[in-house]
Amino acid sequence: MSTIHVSVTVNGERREADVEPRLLLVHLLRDTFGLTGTHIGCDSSNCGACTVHVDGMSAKSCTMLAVQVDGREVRTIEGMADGAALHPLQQAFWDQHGLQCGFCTPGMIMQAAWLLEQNAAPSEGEIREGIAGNLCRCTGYVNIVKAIQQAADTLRAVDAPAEPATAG
Amino acid sequence: MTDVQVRTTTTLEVGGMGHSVKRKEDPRFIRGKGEYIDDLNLPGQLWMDIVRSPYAHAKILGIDASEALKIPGVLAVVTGADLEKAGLHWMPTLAGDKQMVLPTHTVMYQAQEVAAVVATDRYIAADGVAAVLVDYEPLPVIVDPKKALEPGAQVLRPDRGPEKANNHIWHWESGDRAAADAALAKADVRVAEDIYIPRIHVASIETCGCIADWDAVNGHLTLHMTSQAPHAIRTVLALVSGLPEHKIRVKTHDIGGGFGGKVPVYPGYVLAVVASLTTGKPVKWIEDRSENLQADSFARDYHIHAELGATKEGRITSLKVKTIADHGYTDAAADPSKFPAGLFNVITGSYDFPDAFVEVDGVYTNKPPGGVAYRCSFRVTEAVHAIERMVDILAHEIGKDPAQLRMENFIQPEQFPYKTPTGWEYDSGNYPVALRKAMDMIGYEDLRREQAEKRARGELMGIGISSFTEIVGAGPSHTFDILGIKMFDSCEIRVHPTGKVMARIGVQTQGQGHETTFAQIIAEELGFPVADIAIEYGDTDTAPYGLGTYASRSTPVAGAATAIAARKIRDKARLLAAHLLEANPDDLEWGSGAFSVKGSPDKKKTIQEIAFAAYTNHPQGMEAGLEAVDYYDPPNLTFPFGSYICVVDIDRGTGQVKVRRFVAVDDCGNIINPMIVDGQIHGGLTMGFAPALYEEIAYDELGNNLNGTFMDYLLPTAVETPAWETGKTITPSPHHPIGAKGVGESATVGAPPAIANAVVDALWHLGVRNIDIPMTPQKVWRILNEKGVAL
Amino acid sequence: MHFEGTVAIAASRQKTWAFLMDPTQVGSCGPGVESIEVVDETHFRARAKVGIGFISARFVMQMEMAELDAPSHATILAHGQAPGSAVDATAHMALRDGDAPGTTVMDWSADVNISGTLASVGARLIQGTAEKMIGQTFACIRTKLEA
Amino acid sequence: MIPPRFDYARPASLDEALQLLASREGEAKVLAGGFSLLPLMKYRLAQPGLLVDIGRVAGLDAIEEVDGELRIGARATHGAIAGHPLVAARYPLIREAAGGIGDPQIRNWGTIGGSCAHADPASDWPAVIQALRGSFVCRSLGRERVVAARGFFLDVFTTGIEPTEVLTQVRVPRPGPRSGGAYVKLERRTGDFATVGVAAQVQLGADGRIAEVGLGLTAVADAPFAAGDAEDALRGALPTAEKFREAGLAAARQARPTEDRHGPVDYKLTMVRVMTERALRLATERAQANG
Repeated sequence: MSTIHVSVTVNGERREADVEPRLLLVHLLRDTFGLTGTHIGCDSSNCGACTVHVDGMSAKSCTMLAVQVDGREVRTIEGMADGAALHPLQQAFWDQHGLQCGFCTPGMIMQAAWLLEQNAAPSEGEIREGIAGNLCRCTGYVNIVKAIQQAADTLRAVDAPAEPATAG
Repeated sequence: MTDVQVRTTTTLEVGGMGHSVKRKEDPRFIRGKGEYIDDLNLPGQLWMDIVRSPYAHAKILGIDASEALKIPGVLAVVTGADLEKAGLHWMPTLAGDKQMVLPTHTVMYQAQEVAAVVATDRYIAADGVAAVLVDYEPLPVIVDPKKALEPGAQVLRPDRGPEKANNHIWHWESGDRAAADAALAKADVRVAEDIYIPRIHVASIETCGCIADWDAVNGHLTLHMTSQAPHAIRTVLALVSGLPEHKIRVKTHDIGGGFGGKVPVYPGYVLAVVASLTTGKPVKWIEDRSENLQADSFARDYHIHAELGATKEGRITSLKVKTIADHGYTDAAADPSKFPAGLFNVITGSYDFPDAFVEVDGVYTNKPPGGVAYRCSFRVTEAVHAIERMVDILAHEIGKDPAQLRMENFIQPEQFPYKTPTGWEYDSGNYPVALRKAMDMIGYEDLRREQAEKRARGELMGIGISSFTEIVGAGPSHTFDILGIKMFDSCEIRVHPTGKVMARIGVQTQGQGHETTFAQIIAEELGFPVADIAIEYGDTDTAPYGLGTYASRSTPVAGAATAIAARKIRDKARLLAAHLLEANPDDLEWGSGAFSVKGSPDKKKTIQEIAFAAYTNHPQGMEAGLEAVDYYDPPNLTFPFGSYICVVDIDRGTGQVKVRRFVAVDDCGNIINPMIVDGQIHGGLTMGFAPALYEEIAYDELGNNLNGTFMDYLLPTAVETPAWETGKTITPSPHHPIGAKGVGESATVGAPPAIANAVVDALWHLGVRNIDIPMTPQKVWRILNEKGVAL
Repeated sequence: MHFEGTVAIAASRQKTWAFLMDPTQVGSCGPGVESIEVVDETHFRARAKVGIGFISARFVMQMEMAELDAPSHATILAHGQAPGSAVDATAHMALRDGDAPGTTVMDWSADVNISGTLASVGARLIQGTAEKMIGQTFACIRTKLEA
Repeated sequence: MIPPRFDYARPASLDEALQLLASREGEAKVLAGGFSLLPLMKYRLAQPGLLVDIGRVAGLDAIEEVDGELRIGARATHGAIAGHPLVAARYPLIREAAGGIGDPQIRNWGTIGGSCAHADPASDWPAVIQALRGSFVCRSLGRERVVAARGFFLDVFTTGIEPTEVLTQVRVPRPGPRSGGAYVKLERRTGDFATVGVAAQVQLGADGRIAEVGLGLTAVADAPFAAGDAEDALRGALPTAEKFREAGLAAARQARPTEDRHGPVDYKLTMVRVMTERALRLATERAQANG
């Protein structure tokens, strides 16, 4: 069995592996690197549970080969929180009850993060279109939309020029 | 959001009933730290993958595994012949029928398991599957249950013996046939309709899977799996395998959605166990999506003929329903044993029927086992769809507004508890208030005016109502069991000395938030803050026996057990407090998490102080510790209800239906966590919307599943899913300890007929009486075209 | 799926019949056939890479000549399997003399059943593909006979 | 869902890629974004012996205007095309089509070249490029040819690309004044393969009549095609509802759909007519606004 050496920066950390060319990115992340927050739901690139960022672009990792990301940067749900501090999207999904079984949640958060990087103030319609590639079976999307709206507000407040003398 | 004032008696910090406590389980999920079955890997673990039949019905002439076994890393190929030697080729279904683990001679549905490949790696196992050659001789296929019942139809299950030499499984009836017939004969108006509710699939985003781990030294089997009913699985495994039940541990982890699809015992689980027994190593099996859609249990597939009689003023008098239930090749439904058609006889719905009769016949076909679940396993969805469609047809037939007709026929609030003609006793309800509230929220009268204007312009707009009654909380032991096991549920609470609590429950969360809501019940009853209460479930070594979570039974049954167990603890706490306060127990009163002496509120002991005393200073003659167990046997079922109103616009060019607005007013009795209840309703509505317009598992005449991927099995995305508008009324259950009723399935049950009624409402003036779900663009266009209104 | 058609062949009925009865000849016109193994006079096995574009599956086909009525009627039964998929086909061929001497008209019909992954996953492509392959098969028979 | 084994190469240059294709002609397959190819491989319906990953080959993803035509590198993603200012400014039909392909993640990685070379009958690009009378640049070792989009799509998953060629660029002439385009697609659900897709590009004359028109149809034949009869019916005519209906009927007569889960043949044929009318109406409104 011929393998290919890949070197990938995952959540800021350089990871290496010898892989079969056919190894899917999602299996590289889950089985080789032990990052099991990225899930597999449909195998046909419909559900988005496997969404990660590759070089800053959201991607469905079940429809990408590990060898395709050699030398690239991958970000997964495990790379979203800063230590104990949750990413605003993680906080918002919790606050707004944007998840139930939690299975689609990592992919949903990763897609929402990419969406908010493209569009800091999306309308409800733009949010719904923006997560059209992510299926959720539990929530009916209502609270997911609310969570993304909350996170957008939070992120805009963070990005806004800091008021002077507001320490803390 | 909830617009009624939900009563609370605790502070937000304590977080008892009625508080929207943020979920305790979420921190792990939002960080990707949930542990779903495929996230778990054990040392030395092997992989199993399954060879499946392309044919829906065929003889197996031979299985050639030689090429597969040549692949480095393929360790074994298990066939039906191998299992037969150990007597493991058959297993019982939860309905007491027989299901193959692997076939020895004949496959009965497309994608049926034929052999299992065990390998060192999931990729190699897949290669092994592709390399196994199976020689089949195709046999004629029956996909239509009506054809299966025809005289002379080939008998699909000859194993049932000569006395059952047909494809009829069972007949079940409820109500008074003669009375219903007589009332129908006398009715001024009779409406009849054939309504088909097709096969659908729960398609939770996580598929099914397990790791079987056989420890030969200790003779102990651990089955890690994604199951809604771990105790039932353990018992079935013990019965099938002959292993002693205490040497089997079933452990669920986080579950990525259940909706009923993770109740049954699938052959893959048994095969993984066999593979682990054979190899002595842990063996993992994870379904892919197509296997999940093609072979796991299905819901619905009900061919219903309903007839409804009424006076000319629209007072309904009689209902008669005849149904054919397609169960596939085996009856693997998880219905209570006395109810082979589930609780389908709740079909008189929210209406005061003097007479009703319902009968159902179960039938075998060449399809995978059906009749289980889609966020309602007990056939309530089918019943609600039929009655809500029929009531709407009657309203249109006699020219009465469907809302008005419902109001005039509802069981009235003062009639509760209400006995239905098919034998149920509804615990409580207030149907007119819920419907009126939905009408006000959506602006019903304005919408009817808008519809009239649009119709005059040739535009097709419809308004649909569904005023459903759910039936959940199975169930009372005098009538409810599965494989003989009574349908109680359980809770065991232990209070630690420092006032922290561990509670274990017999039910299982698949996203419902049990870690939060069950803690809230305990917080309500005992005053411990939710943060101090840990809820455990899903481990048969530690959790008390329970039947699991499905059919919205967690809150009605295990929730009641939790409240009762907490009250047992409170009773003991009263004695401890009396000892500490040197008072008579009867002189103490309970409030805000403490016992105080009546009239002397300063003389009190908090529940935390009492807990400490239970281990450090308990009175002579009293057992130390503070714990209690309750196995709750509900006196009756609970009957949540609601009224939904839906507005649709139909594209006359394409036949596409757009749901413009959807208002859902639900009443699930007392509410534990309003945020979670709303989330459940949003999800339930979406799982009602989906089969109304999109989802269907269809078969071609060869028995091929034509919706075997998410490319063709159309789960709705956020784009087409409506922005749900929810409202509440609260009518507590009089017999439930905390007055709750359960809500998980209500919306899935109530939503489809609201949408179907709206679409038919838009088209009734053209002579359209019924459209079966899913109302796909092609189906609606066909009707528009026939009626001459297609653009 | 049912397909039917008529092919005019510039070859005699005897020649056409002989062609149809020769597994290596008629088999070579099957879609994607890579090898043919004759079992006996009326049975043969073929390995075929069936597909369109780069989408294909390798099938092991068992063929049987049945209901032979020389030189006018023949039925060929085919039963093929690939991992996860199966194809079963029955092809009827009726030969009659063409208007011009030494020519033949073949009326054919084929019933094709496709089971398994191909039917479930490839449903939106199957009908057209099957029709095309059958068309190619009969066109090939004609071409070879007229060569 | 595990793909079968294959060899993999990631050439650094186009010539190296072309050499690989030539050396294993017939069993080598170009990998661009992978969103068309990998799902089929996971179902083991496609089993290429060698994947030539052109993901790192430089110079294949530019989007620029040269000599009055838009040139889109084959590896430009649907998302990059939809978001490109040049496309937004002058090629609304392309923008509309690109923004509606699949879902956001697919648009992030799926490429125009991959989609056109794959030639799924239900893919959106082939109809759009034909409506715009565009062309494809195909390169093999030592040879480059420009092939008209009309006639390029031969059959299900079959194009005029030779096994030793790589599709390197898509070219589309710049629409003139008083022109407008629209891509309308009937889907069962967002992100679904189209039941029917219609790309319309309308050029109005100074007299308000249709001077030139391009119509491309998706998912209603073995390969997406240009509805020439409908175009002939429209050319020189006033853009009226009756004329659009006539064109829609002509388009339907040229369509050859098959029955599948999206619907039976008569439904699809009617949808060709309905969606053609809608595409033409939208395109004409845009052309009129673009006066």
